[in-house]
Amino acid sequence: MPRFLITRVASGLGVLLLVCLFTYLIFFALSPDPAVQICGKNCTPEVIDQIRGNLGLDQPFWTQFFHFVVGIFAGRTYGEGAGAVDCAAPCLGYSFQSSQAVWDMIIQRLPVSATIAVGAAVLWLLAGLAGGLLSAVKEGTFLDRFTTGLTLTSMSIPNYVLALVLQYVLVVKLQWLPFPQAVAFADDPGQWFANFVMPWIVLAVGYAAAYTRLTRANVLDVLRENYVRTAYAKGLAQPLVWRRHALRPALTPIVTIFGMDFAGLLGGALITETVFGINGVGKMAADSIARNDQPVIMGVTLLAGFLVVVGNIVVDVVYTAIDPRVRVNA
Amino acid sequence: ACGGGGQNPSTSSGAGGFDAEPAEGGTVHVLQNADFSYLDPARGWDGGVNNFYRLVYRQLTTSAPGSADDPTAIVPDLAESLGEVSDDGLTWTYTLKDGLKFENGDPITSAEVKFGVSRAWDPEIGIGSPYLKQVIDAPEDYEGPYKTGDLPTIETPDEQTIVFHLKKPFPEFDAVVSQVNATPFPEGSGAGDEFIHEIVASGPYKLAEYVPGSTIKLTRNESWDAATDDVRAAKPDGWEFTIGLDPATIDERLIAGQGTDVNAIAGIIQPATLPRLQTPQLQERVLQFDGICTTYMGLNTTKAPLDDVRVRQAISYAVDRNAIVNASGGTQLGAPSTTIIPPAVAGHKDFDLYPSADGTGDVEAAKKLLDEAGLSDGFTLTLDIRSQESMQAQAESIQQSLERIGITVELNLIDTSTYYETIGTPSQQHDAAITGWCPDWASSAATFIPPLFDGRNIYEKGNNNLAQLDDEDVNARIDEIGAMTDIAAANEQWGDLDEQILELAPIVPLMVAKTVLLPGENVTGLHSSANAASGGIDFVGVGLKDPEKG
Amino acid sequence: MTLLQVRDLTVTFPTPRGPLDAVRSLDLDLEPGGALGIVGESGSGKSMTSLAIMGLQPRAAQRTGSVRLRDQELVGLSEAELRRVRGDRIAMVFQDPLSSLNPYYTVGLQIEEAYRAHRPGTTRRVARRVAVEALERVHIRDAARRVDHYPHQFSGGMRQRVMIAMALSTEPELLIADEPTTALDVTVQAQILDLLQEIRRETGTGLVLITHDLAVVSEVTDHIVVMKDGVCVERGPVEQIFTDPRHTYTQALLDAVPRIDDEIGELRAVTPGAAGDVGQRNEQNGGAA
Amino acid sequence: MTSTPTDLTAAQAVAAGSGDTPEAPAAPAAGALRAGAGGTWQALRRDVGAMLGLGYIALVTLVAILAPVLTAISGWTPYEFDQTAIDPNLGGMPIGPWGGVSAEHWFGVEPGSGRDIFARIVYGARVSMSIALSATALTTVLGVSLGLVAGYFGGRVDLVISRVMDFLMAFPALIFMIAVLSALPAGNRSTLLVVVISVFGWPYLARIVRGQTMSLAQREFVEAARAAGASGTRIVFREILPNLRSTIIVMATLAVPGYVGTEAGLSFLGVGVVPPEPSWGQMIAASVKWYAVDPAYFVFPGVCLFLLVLSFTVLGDRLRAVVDAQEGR
Amino acid sequence: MSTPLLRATNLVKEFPVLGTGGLLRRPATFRAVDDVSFEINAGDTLALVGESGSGKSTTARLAARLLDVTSGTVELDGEDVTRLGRADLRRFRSEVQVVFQDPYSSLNPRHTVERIVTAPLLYQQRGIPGGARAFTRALMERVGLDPDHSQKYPAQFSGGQAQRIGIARALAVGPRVVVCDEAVSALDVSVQAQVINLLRELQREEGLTYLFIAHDLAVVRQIATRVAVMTQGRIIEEGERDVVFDAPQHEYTRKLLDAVPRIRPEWERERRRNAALAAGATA
Ligand SMILES: Nc1ncnc2c1ncn2[C@@H]1O[C@H](COP(=O)(O)OP(=O)(O)OP(=O)(O)O)[C@@H](O)[C@H]1O
Ligand SMILES: Nc1ncnc2c1ncn2[C@@H]1O[C@H](COP(=O)(O)OP(=O)(O)OP(=O)(O)O)[C@@H](O)[C@H]1O
Ligand SMILES: [Mg+2]
Ligand SMILES: [Mg+2]
Repeated sequence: MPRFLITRVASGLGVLLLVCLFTYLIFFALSPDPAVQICGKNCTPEVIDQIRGNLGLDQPFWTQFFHFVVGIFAGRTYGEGAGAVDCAAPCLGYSFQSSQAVWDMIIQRLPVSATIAVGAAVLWLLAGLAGGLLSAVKEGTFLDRFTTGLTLTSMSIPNYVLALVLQYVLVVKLQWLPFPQAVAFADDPGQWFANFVMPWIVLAVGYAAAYTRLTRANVLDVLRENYVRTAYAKGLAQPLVWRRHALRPALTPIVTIFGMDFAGLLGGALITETVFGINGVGKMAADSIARNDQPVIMGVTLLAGFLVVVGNIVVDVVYTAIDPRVRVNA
Repeated sequence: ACGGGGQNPSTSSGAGGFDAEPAEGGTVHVLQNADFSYLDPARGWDGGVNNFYRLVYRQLTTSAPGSADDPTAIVPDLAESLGEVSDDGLTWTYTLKDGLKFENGDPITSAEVKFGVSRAWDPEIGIGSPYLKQVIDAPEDYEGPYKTGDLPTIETPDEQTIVFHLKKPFPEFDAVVSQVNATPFPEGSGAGDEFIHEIVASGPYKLAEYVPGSTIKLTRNESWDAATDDVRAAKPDGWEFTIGLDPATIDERLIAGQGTDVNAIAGIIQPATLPRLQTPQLQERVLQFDGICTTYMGLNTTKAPLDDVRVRQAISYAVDRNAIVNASGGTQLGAPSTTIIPPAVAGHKDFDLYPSADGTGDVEAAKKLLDEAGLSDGFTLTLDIRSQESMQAQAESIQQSLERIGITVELNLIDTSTYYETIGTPSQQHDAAITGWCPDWASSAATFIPPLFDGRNIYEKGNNNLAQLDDEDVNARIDEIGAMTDIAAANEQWGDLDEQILELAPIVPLMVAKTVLLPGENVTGLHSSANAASGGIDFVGVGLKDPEKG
Repeated sequence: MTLLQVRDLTVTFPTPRGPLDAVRSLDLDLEPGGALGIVGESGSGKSMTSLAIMGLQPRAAQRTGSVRLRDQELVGLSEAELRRVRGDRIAMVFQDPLSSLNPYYTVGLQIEEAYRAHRPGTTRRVARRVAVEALERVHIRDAARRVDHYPHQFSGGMRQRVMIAMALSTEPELLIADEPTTALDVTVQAQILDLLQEIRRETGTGLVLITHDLAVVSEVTDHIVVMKDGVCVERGPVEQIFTDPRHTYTQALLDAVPRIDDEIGELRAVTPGAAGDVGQRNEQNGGAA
Repeated sequence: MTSTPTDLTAAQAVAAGSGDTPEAPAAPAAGALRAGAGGTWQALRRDVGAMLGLGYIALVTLVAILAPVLTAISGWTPYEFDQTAIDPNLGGMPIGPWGGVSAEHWFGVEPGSGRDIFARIVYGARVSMSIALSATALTTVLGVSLGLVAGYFGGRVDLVISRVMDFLMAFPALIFMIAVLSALPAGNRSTLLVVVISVFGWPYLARIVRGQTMSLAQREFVEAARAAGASGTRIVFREILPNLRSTIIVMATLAVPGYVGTEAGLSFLGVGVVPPEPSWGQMIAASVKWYAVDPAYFVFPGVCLFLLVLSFTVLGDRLRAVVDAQEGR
Repeated sequence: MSTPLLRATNLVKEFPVLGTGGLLRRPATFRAVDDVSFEINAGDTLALVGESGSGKSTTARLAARLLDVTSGTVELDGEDVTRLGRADLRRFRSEVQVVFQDPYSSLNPRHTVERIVTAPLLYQQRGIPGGARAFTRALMERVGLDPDHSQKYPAQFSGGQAQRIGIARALAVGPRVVVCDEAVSALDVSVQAQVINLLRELQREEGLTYLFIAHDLAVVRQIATRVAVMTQGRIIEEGERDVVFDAPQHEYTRKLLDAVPRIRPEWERERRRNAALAAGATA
């Protein structure tokens, strides 16, 4: 078990380093000179050269990359003397456009993103599992067909369209909800809920539909398993058979997929946050892209990659814990 | 400072009474899409942030409040009066008022003013307004107070007096020291990224909370003494800026006007919102200001066939300005422009060198010119545009109008962040580009014509003379007018030069965007300021009718 | 009194080409302590018969006829009543032991569960002891430790024994074993068959043994039912079937069995069907095969 | 768009299992020649949902192909401005109800420019369909070949390909796509879109193909082919590939709606096709601002897009059900 | 005595144990075949019997060169084939063919009979004598299948028929040795008989040599000329069929034979008598 974990972590780190390198390389090649951006509206070539020198942009690619990676663990300082800018570890870069360390920017917005992600995840898990189970129990009935139709439909609505429609109906027309804003739970739980409920729904709908289908398919598959028949043959009551013999095997794969999906939400929430104008990490990423604020894009990309890699490892670990078949007999 | 045609241009404001005197107290909310560029005035310099700086910073002089008789005027702020100029026009002297303090209670003396001004020379920090550096004399290798130290060319004989020496006479120097980067700061402060998140306020408000990209909260600066300030009414107790909102959402919120949104103001509304403002209640709240910025298409005069003046004139004839205005939100949000200097800026002269019957372009005249130029079959040109919706719409309409005379326009979409860098680099610039220009102060056209058409200002990078026009007559006229000390007379001359330049058709003026606003019903004291807010609401007069509301 | 009496049992599947009888009008009788063998080729309806006796036929299938366990009619019982019969009075051992055991739970839990379902109020401690004993009974060494293992940690033969242990833990009156040895080695098969015999002798449990291996039934059972295409073509005491088969199909089947101690020679194959109809038959088999 | 990964995972969770089941007897003896496909088609034809979806897809395809003809009939190209159809004093709003629907402009006009929405939808179908289909084709080719190779040859090849897949899947694809697309010159955006979408899309298919290949490689017919002297490539492409047919068809069908949505989403975020070329996503992006005052502008492309995505989703879903049923699951 | 057609000498095969080994450590190995030697003369049938997992299939695969040996040699006609290159291997493949256990699994479900049986020729880059259609028909007739079904898919055949297709494929290249790995184990008794008869007939008519693997000793007795008994990777007893069956030397062989279920001989005799009587009665 520990060895398995070590291997996974090692390969995860490898993947991250690659993600890092690749992102760095692409932006190194593609993005405009950050020095020019820092230099601003009234710029002369000399000033640009000076800034380039200060930031180490005149160094070869590998040197720059090395500094970047070291910065993540040890922090770094940009420039020298009075104009020097400190970026404490973990330094994912420094945005000269927002004049902030990328890490600080992320940390500032992470709670909002996390609120959206967790809320949406809870919502889609509940809806997806309930819908899937219901539809499996009532296989072939009108209810099942209705659920199937509903899931296919909601999978097909682009979430920005849904977001706008919801906002129009619930906020503009009916005025039931406020325009979403990041409100802290501690400040006003009621407002907190009212502000986040739309983003939750919008983010959750697609996933909920997918999970409904997944749950339904898994449950039906498991119900066809011979061991379920065995359970009935033993004289177990239907609820027990369902609860013990059908649900756990059917939900195990969902747990793992959930881990992955949840880890990938940072990117997924981008559209939701953008449409509702909520200042989470996703919106920050979108804004940075629009401003071509390379360090921020890099930082968010890395963070998202990190979450996916960690998610992967967690899923593996959880899987070994819940599925006895993959437990390595030590 | 002098008034041109830009006197209080607000054209309509409903009976809602946005000019009513605000009451004391309450918090004004500002909803906006983009974050301010920098809180440090040496770094930031644009219409949005300049207006914000007015709440927290003061300079020797500043623009008159939007409610003034002449809102484009430059008036004393920290200084007792406008500057005293020496006979040779090279030395300007200002005397500070008494009782000026920073937010921490420390007095503001000439040394702090000097220190603040000298920050403009720092290569990394002084990236804002260029005028201090351009106009004030300084040692060749001076790099600001942190790197080089004291700036010897600014004298502070006593705590109240400050003397500037210029490189050459600059009659509008009062406007130069009204630039935001002339803000005083305690000596030694503001190095590195110090002023990125923290500021030292000298104005009526100080920073209470700043979450970059999301909120800024201002509270009263108790050290500010209203007696020293004739410009800032500072009625509200605080300001709250909500940043990062989608423009459509801002409009929705303003229309709905729920909760604190009654106390909210925001920028120009979206075209799509216009049709929704037709109800009497909303009409009452609509506020319209004339624009001060010209949107134009620069034609690269160095590239064939645009190096032929007839071709440029043909394009000037063919462009359908009505279509462009429509594409940019219709007549309420823009007016076609046939001149470089917009009507709201001093020096504007009304003329149309390339007229057409209904403003949709004179295709015949254009074709004739193309025939003369031997281009009857048309040609293809590449138009650089920003990947931004309204500019795309404008470009598409130009594409359509030029197709009528056989010119195929290919749109070259450039990312917003790199757009100006690209078109400002002659080696990367294509045949044409759409952009706009606003005056740095609206009291004269001195900041309109020279940057765009002075042939000696064509830079390898950061070039503003997109047409790359280098015409000897034009250059000579620019020098002549720039040296005039009678600014009113100068402005008249600028207007003539405008016409002279457009004869050469280096650019095609397209339109002047107008400002249509929908402030919350509880807000008042809303006046436009060309200088302080690029034609938007001047923050200094804003307040609430009823501070208890919202 | 007969232990099991099946009359006119029919299991019908609706198919796109009309209803298909997987089992048609089948009669079975079994005395207490007796052993009944059901033989027949693959797809002849043997498994379906066993499932139908328990009321466990697939949902799509329709079951008619009568199944009596001693004096209780099982067809038409409510789920709750059926539950009391299943596992307690009739226990079943399925063909494929790996897929018939839930991979997520220890074998101990699965045995305990069978026991506790019919002994409400039994503590886990007691149930666990029962499970260990049941495993010991089927000769699983070190049973006290093995109860906590998961199915995949057992070999095929052991899994099958776990299945049997589970079935026996409640001391049923009737044990239905559906091809309990198909997947196994001859040596293991011999052990399992011995075990079944031993249990029958010790507890007097009735046994229905389903297989297609004629030699196996000849060793274990006392009565035989030969099935083909869902119907019983011949029935009788084991000796009679093996010495004097009446039906040509039974004869052909017996002829086809290779024998270990018989002379070498041409085997008599059962008349092969034309490709077409075998295909058809196969197709219907698709779901179950 | 966020649901794209889950769609795929959901699809694969179901599809993955079906690989190890042999193609069970499918058609009656008579239908010898097209045993698999014929049966699938027969079954699909009885499914109302699938047929409606297929019908709509066919319609859109036809419309896309016939775009020049259709606009010739309707009388407006997608780029022509019509100033008479909009009201300059109301922000350029279309004149008349339903976004200016009239005999002249069948689906109304675009606010601000008066461009004909019908023409833009018709041409937009070209862009949306061609991008989604090319991306699907490229993804499928990449995913299938790399998945096959990884699954069959295993060992180091598998290790390398699997790592690349991990790596690509660890990427926040959406963020990255937007970043790359906005940074790259706008040149040929459609091609770029296809390439970028495919680069991030293939691992999802490859993972499933790899899994199925691994289980197919265990089957004796592969060993039989080796015994018959077949080389690795032959086994992969001649013996294994045909057995992945249903998986590939199903996965591809399910991928199309994802890519239609991705294109629309990227266009929505402003990094899609270059103006003035219309795509449905770009139209929706442009229309969202107007949704309150000119809902028709939003509704026409929105419904077209929604129906297209829905059609592919339903078709893929039914196809999967049919294939699963045939493969005896 | 002439050289045996197929000879295996000291075959050893080790498999890495899953889950062991890492980046640097070599995985532990499991010895599936441990020093196995045997030879088969032309026209003979050597049966390999033994418990499940004893290494029978692995041995067969080594002999057919579907697996590479860890050590030891396989010789065909005296030539060492253990390390043949690609081109020579192709020749070997035309001499030694394999019939597998599960008829459905060993036939590609997506290929027609014609494609299946002609594939080996294609893979070995040999022409198809007389064209694919005629060749297939001839082959199908030879294994007792209706030639009209050459365009059908495996799933459309019964198990026994499908196994005949497998045999036809093996025969397509005209091999001398056919390795039958449990070729009849998955079949119903009735069908099993047909296939055994077919194999015997082919051997009689074409002098084929079989390496025949089975766990059903009754079947083995019907077809083998020699028998080798394997357990735990080793051959523990080998000899003439009747010798092994009647006088098993090894303990394990005896255990195996004892475990075989059998119908009582006296019943059998009686049934024969009854059958004869019935036949007589009808005659
Ligand atoms: N779900 C189903 N739908 C339709 N027909 C079915 C279904 N399940 C089973 N059958 C039919 O029932 C028949 C009997 O199947 P059953 O499993 O009882 O055969 P069996 O004698 O047990 O065969 P085997 O020896 O292979 O286990 C099969 O021929 C099959 O066609
Ligand atoms: N590719 C492989 N990797 C690892 N171990 C293997 C592999 N193939 C076979 N083995 C192991 O080698 C041993 C012998 O397997 P083999 O298949 O030869 O047995 P067998 O005698 O044919 O058994 P059966 O009668 O079940 O077919 C088994 O323990 C098996 O687990
Ligand atoms: Mg069965
Ligand atoms: Mg084997």
